[in-house]
Amino acid sequence: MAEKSVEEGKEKFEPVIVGFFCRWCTSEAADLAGTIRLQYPPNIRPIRVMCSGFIDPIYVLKAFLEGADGVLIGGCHLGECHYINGNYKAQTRVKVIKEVMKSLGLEEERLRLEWISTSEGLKFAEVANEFTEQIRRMGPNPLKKLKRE
Amino acid sequence: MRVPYFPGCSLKDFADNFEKSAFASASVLGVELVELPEWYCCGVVAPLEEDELIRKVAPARNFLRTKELGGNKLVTLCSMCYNTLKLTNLYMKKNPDKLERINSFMDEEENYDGTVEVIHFLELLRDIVGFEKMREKVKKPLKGLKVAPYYGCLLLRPKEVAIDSLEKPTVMEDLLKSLGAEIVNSPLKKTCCGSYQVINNKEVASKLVYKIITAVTKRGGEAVVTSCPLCHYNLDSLQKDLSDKYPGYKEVPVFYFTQLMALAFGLEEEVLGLEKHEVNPLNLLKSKGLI
Amino acid sequence: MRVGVFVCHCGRNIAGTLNIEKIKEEVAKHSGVVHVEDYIFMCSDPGQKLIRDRIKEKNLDAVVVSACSPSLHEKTFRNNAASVGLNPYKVEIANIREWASWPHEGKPEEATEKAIKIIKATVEKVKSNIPLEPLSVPVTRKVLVIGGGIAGIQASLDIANAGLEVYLVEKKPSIGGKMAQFSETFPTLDCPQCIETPKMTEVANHPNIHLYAYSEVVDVSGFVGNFKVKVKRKATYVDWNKCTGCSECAKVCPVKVSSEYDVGVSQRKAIYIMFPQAVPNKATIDPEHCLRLVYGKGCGLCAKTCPAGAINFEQKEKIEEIDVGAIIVATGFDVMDPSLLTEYGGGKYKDVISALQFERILAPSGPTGGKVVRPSDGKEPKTVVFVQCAGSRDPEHYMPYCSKVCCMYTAKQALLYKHAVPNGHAYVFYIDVRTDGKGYEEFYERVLREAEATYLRGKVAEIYKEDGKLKVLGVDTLTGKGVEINADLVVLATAAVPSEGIKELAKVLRIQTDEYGWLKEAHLKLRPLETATSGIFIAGAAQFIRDITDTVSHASGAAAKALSLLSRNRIEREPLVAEVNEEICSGCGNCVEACTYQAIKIDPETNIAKINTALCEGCGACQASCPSAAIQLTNSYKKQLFEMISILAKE
Amino acid sequence: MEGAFLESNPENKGNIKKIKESVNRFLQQLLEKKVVEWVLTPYINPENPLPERRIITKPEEAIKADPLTPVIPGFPMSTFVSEITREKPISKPLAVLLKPCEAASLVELVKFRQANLDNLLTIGVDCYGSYHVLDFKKMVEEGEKPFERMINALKNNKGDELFRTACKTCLKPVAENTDLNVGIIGVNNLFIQANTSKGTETLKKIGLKIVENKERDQKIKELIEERGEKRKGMFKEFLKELHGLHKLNKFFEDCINCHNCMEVCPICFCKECFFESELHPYVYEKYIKFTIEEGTIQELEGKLQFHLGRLIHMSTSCVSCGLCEQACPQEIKLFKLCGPVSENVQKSFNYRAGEKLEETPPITTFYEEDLGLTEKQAE
Amino acid sequence: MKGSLILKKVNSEFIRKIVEVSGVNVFACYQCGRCSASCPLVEEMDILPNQMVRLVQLGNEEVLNTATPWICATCFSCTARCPLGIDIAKLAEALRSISLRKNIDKVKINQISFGELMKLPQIALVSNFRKNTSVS
Repeated sequence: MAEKSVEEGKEKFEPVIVGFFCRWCTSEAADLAGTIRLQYPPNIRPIRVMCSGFIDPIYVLKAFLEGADGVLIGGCHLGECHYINGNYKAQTRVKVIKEVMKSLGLEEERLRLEWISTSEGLKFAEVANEFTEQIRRMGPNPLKKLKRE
Repeated sequence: MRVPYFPGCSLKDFADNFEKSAFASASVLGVELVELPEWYCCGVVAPLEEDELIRKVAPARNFLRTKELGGNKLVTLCSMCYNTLKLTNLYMKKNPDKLERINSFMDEEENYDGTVEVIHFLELLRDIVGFEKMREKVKKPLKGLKVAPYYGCLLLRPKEVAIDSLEKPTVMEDLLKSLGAEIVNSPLKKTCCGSYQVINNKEVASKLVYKIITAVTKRGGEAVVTSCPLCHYNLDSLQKDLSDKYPGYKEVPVFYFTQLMALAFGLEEEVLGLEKHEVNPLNLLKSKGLI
Repeated sequence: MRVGVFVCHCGRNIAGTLNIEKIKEEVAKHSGVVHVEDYIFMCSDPGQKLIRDRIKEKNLDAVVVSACSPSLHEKTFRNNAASVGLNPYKVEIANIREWASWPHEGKPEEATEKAIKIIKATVEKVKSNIPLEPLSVPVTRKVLVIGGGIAGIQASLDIANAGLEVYLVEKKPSIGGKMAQFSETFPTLDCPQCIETPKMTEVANHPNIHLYAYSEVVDVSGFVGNFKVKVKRKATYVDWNKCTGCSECAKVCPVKVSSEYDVGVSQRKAIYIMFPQAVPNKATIDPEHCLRLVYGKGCGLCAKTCPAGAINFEQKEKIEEIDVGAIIVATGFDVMDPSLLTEYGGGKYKDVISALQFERILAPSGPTGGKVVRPSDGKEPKTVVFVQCAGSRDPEHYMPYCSKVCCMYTAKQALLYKHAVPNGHAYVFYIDVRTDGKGYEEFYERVLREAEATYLRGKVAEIYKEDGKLKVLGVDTLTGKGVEINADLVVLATAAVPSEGIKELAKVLRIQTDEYGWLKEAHLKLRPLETATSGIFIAGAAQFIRDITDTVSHASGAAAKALSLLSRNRIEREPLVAEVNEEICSGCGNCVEACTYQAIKIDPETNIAKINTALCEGCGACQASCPSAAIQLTNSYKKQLFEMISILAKE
Repeated sequence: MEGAFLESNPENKGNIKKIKESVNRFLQQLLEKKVVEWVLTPYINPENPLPERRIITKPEEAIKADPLTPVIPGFPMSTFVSEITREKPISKPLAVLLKPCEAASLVELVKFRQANLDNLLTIGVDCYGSYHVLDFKKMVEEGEKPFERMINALKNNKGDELFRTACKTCLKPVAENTDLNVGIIGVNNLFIQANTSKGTETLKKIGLKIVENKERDQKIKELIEERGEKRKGMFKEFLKELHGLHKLNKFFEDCINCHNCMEVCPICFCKECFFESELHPYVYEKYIKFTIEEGTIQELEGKLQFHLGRLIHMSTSCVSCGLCEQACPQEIKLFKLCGPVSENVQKSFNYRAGEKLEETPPITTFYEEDLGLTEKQAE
Repeated sequence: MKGSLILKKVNSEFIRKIVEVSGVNVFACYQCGRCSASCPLVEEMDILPNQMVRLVQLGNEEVLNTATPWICATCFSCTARCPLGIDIAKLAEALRSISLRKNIDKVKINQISFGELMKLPQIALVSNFRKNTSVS
């Protein structure tokens, strides 16, 4: 990575965040953020999916096990799902994963579910900023360290 | 049933007849109001600033005392205490960070966790005792007594603390009906009596009292019923001047709802403390055969 | 697999930030990629030709275009590839403009890194895409219009005139809607009888329109082009084939009921025709009040009187099934019940009425013949107070939105009142006067001059009765003084609200409503006539309160949308639907529960999930619910997601 | 609750031999009176110290039935029921004897359409605790009688250190969803408890006298409360042991990816486990490839993916039977993982697996209130 | 109050202070005046409650010199009726507090006659002092 700013003799940690974005809203919001040139950190690596209700919890697990430091799921606001209630399904599934992660001390804060509608480019950029910062503060996915050991 | 009870300043002196009549009628209903062993000023007229948390410490202490008594409901009689305690309590529940700071002001005491619920005695009567049960205890129905409930401000506003519908409350009406009284509905039953402005702006309070009372008498009301010592003071004592000012002005006595309860339950007259009233209620009560 | 990757510069939009050479170098290394090429504008004619040529030359069997958002040019590039014989579903877009170059302008290296990851992940996806053909389905070239107000009437006539059949379903005994209740319309002061009634008659006589009055839509299944609709035709207890609309029955009926058409200002009978110009002009018996129907015996005066012998107390409701290709929802609005406004004495004082009630009082054809009298004692009110925003613009207690038409109709009512009671005086409490329409501001100015009404800028606090008058407590914020008015009549401009039962109807139609119940459009700005469910359109105030001008325009727009959909005999659907691997499916039914469209059933014979691709909308909720990978979404296979994730998640 | 006492002779009170005999006589009567045609029950296996599962059809076979045996040999009974009834309901009435955890898992399987209760008479068997198959075997081989040991522990109400962890923390000593229960807890004699009208009918058909039994209710309640306390403390400890990725990794150090835990799990009903599909790296060739390319790391990921993924799939329906732990050849204490995690997950949805047939599993329903939304919206 | 408002620069520092003390977002107000229409003491005030809000919106510190906040009896009628949920009673309290924190008391106990003092209910005295003096 280009800017390797040095902090207390250590490399600044650049988190990798995998994003799953509903094509009807959060993907559009990300488009909008780009179109109006809102700047946010490049750490989020997006995947465009049909609906937040499409996201199998196993994908989240897979992302973490592949080394992602954070996972961001973006869906339509409740009541605004293009498929009527896909986002409720997403919410239920995310709750299961979070509950499992929480029980096992696996830092469930690394997974975030956000409702970002088509028009909320600004919110998208804000969430991207804030979440990247949060993950940066939390440090790398412990799995990476475990791998190195 | 034993319920922790917060009296507040006036109930111990100026309005001791309110407390006495409440205690007496509560015991008829099998309710024992247990005074907090140690209590602090409620903080009268809820401290509304966001940045001065020290004013909310006294209520927090009262809630701690409540928990020590083994209760999670705290009953008040005075409307103003109710309002202040309830608002402060809600504030603390809604803002855990602020609660933490409030707790930090009380270093030696345990932390308050926001689990006490403040209720007004009227709510206890309506929701826990039930007006039907009250009706059973009535020995001397207040037949023919035309009373106008007066809520004032603090039982109904702001909406977070309202014990009843903001615009169309019925709790006092229902209570008085169960005692056998006839209800006179005045549109000004929710209008402010002038509150503490009686000290700086007596005229203002006086004008409001005139409006409130004439709205009652115009509709045939013979008495006003309240649940606040300050309302009682304004509505009762300021009427004396009004008689001088407005020829033909008709004075009406002002009661605490608990006095009418005690009366209807057939309790001894002395618990009513009627001698404290400025507008003499005796004639009215005699004329209705209630004493 | 031979994948070609085409990297667009988009002028400087992409190339200005991203290192194109680096991208090409990295992507070329990725397995399966046999060709990488860049160009300044991939979407231009030469750019597209370049892709076509390479597909042929390099024998590519999949293409990734790294350019702008797929919502812009996915179709363009897919069609382009299809023209040289590559299946369009073997083309995928990697969005490196909106998602990489633009939002990370100051960080070219990281942005390039991110773009490479996005492209590689897209290559992985396209490698496992399977070629698909669009699903083509036949359509029923008929339209269902729900709601017979001016919106439904206009939409029906437009479609019927274009030669398609229309079913117009209205829940009341007559069409006409709210407009038929108005006195006169702003800003022209036309009477609705003069301008709406002819359209109503046209509906009744149109050979292409099937009018189902006093009917309700109870079930809708199917999908765009092929809806199956169940309509409940409620029992009227009058044989409408025989009824001549002579009204003799109503004359003898002994039961009086508050009139819905007159909003309680007058009474109707238990057997009634809604209003003289009703279409159809047929009598209906109200079963809740008819003595014969309530007690099961007795009365029957109407039956004895009816010269046509049309009364039939044994009539039963019927369910009829109809097939249509498109649906237009034109269910309009209602006004908030004034009794909800307790602080204004609504429902408590007879002389505190809603503006719609005042319309009936003002209407020359109304119960008072246009004479303005107040409900309590029939006296002419000399002081009338109009309260605007009664329940509107009040997020704390009622509706947060502006009801949009109240400013104008209040002005109109003040004027009509002045015409009717020249020595009376009107006060209007307002917050802002909004006159956003052609001729509206001019009309408002006319009212100010002509009606001599006192406009007071402030919101009324409360209203109560004192000494026989209605005491209105308000404020005039312009002078900074409190205001008290002793009024004879108070007219509340109560908030417009979605029509009753709309939420249930929306459920039946599988369309969405917003938190208040207004129908939700597909896109507020760009698709205001469509719902998210294809084939279902909205006309008029069902979407949000609008005046007659806008309603009629909106309805014609919805009609045009339906006509354009049904202009062909077949329509094409995206083939991205779910598919089941029967070997793996254990028939647990999780997918059945997860499917919003009832597109999945468990086959009782095999105990395996079966998909009705016609109903599947391709959301993929089923695949997320399946514990094994037995049900998957075409071209969004778990394998593809896994590969993409493993590329993106690595440092 | 209501039901009937099986043993009326007061002299036989608490006689262990009589208890076994009484139950078998009851099964015999079911067959004799043609209440059912078949009985699926644990059965004494003369070849092996462990009981087997057998469908008996003749009344005289009931003598060797062993429904109260304190062990679950291999697969749970619910899996057998699923095998028999999944494709179509069975043709003749069948009684099946289930331990409470087996009964609960059967309920979950029915919800997932993997079993059919038509024509089934479900009989729960009170379970004070059961032993690990290996312990059970050893006991028998050494001449100790596991059933008597369990009954003695029950009589003295002191538990047994040797019980499986899942049993020590079990809050379901009595089945909740069966038509009948064979009651040994809270009674001196054997008590058949009827939970459904079908159950009551059955007792009447056999000619048993139906009585109320409040004492048993109370005793059961006390037992559950006592266990609940213990369970709370133990679960807290377990989660502490597993807290964080490092500890979790250590926990699975010995895992050999054999997937026995999945095989034996009553909730894992998939025909092909997702984690054994081609998408997963522990397929032989891939496994070797990753080992060569990236050291042995993929092994860790594969394990975690399997175990955490499985947890995500089944924790909403886990009935805490602990069979995964018993099945593990590496003696990984898997119950420490799935017990407390599943409890947390289910609590968060206000759901208890196996409790009510009509309740839908949280993962297939999407109620707003499950997600605490109502509260949020109210604000 | 006469004269024109010269809005060179809105005193945002003052507004920020008010927001900090009251927690009320005054910008939400669209000046419908319902607070004033609902206020039972409006006759006594020099400016209406909605005008008080207006001055705060404009960052005009003159609002501190008006009588209105001091006539307010904290009856919450304005708060309860405001269509936008603005807590105007809280705003008035903030305005009083800002003045009181400069150690200016609005009432002095020695101004009240002894007879009055003995007669008045405790609640009136305490609440008055709470709202009108810097001692709390």
